[in-house]
Amino acid sequence: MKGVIQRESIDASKLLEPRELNVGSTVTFQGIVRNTESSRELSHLFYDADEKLATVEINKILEEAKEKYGLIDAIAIHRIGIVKPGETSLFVAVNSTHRKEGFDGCKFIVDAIKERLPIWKKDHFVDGSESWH
Amino acid sequence: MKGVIQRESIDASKLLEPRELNVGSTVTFQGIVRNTESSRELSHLFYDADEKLATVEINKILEEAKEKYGLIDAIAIHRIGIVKPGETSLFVAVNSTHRKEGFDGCKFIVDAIKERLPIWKKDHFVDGSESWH
Amino acid sequence: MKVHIKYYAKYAEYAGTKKEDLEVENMTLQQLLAFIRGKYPKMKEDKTSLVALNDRFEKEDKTVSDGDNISIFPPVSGG
Amino acid sequence: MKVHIKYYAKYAEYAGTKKEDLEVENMTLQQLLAFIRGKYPKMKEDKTSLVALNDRFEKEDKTVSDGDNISIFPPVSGG
Repeated sequence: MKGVIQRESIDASKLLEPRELNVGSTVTFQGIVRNTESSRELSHLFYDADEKLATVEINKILEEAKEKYGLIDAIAIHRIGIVKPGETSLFVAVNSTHRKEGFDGCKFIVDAIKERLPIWKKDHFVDGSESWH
Repeated sequence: MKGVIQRESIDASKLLEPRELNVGSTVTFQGIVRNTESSRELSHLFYDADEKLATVEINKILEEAKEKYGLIDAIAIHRIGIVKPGETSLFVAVNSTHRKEGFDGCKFIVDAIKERLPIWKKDHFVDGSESWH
Repeated sequence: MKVHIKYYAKYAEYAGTKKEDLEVENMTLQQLLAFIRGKYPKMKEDKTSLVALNDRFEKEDKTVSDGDNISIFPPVSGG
Repeated sequence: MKVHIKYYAKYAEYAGTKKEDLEVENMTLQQLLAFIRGKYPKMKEDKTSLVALNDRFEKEDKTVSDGDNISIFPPVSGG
């Protein structure tokens, strides 16, 4: 189990291996910055966070998910700072024996991260304007 | 949209890029061969298939999912022949605007593949015995 | 008339061959399937078997024609 | 007594600073939050604000002590 808050870009391809031999299902989610928000062209997002609290909370969420769905393993990484359109801001991967708990567990983690992590998003538009979510 | 039946191993890391700039969610599923089946140690699986029909059907499933969930794009790859424990036998990736349709669409595709694709699985155990599913 | 039959997965083992030609009367896919399941009774361990005509799944009331390619499948188990 | 306040995201803009020290009476987290939301009324555009005490989320009836580090957050919007 590993929950990380980081500034560096996320390389999803590096995060899938290695895995235990009892794993039958890997479900991943990537949240990606789109190039528009409310029909306006986005330059980038800026994520502010309380890094210490967010790190504690993201790991708490993973533990809850593992317990609730009987997962074998789970990773969650949330970027902070500047993230550009096309880049992954949130990556979650869940290893389980069967697929049902994989899908349910992955969804639970993503929903909980969006509800509970002390992270805030600011839109920076191409026209120079900006606004907090 | 691309549905493929192939003998070669699946490199999931190569399949996530590139993506359109309106994609906000990528959900992936990997079905992986476990090292045991019914508590017996597995040497490998053998997948037999009607390749022509399976290729038609897997692409039909992707089209149905795209239509039903409004997906931006989807890929599904099913291996046939010999697949060893730890290897991915099925890979599905779904790009969508939002995560809800991503999770639902990915699950739909995996379920439909398991229900409808003319592919059959034979367990080969370490003790030399074998049995069809 | 003659039809070309292909067997897949465990059905190839039950039939002892991956393909064979059968001489049959005018009949539907359903009747042909019943005939084959009678010929290889181990196939009856499956409640139903799947049948494709010339590389397409067709309705089982479709009649077969001379030279047709017919595939007989167990219930699927991929993924 | 003196407490150290940190503001995050848009609240840092509303307060015009990322941190400040406040002289306060004996009070609960809830009372402190109400005081701060009164000081920077734009925070009231959010129905609630989040508060952490010494890097932990705590019940709002907890009383603050001299030298405490307190963080004030808008509702979260990550992912």
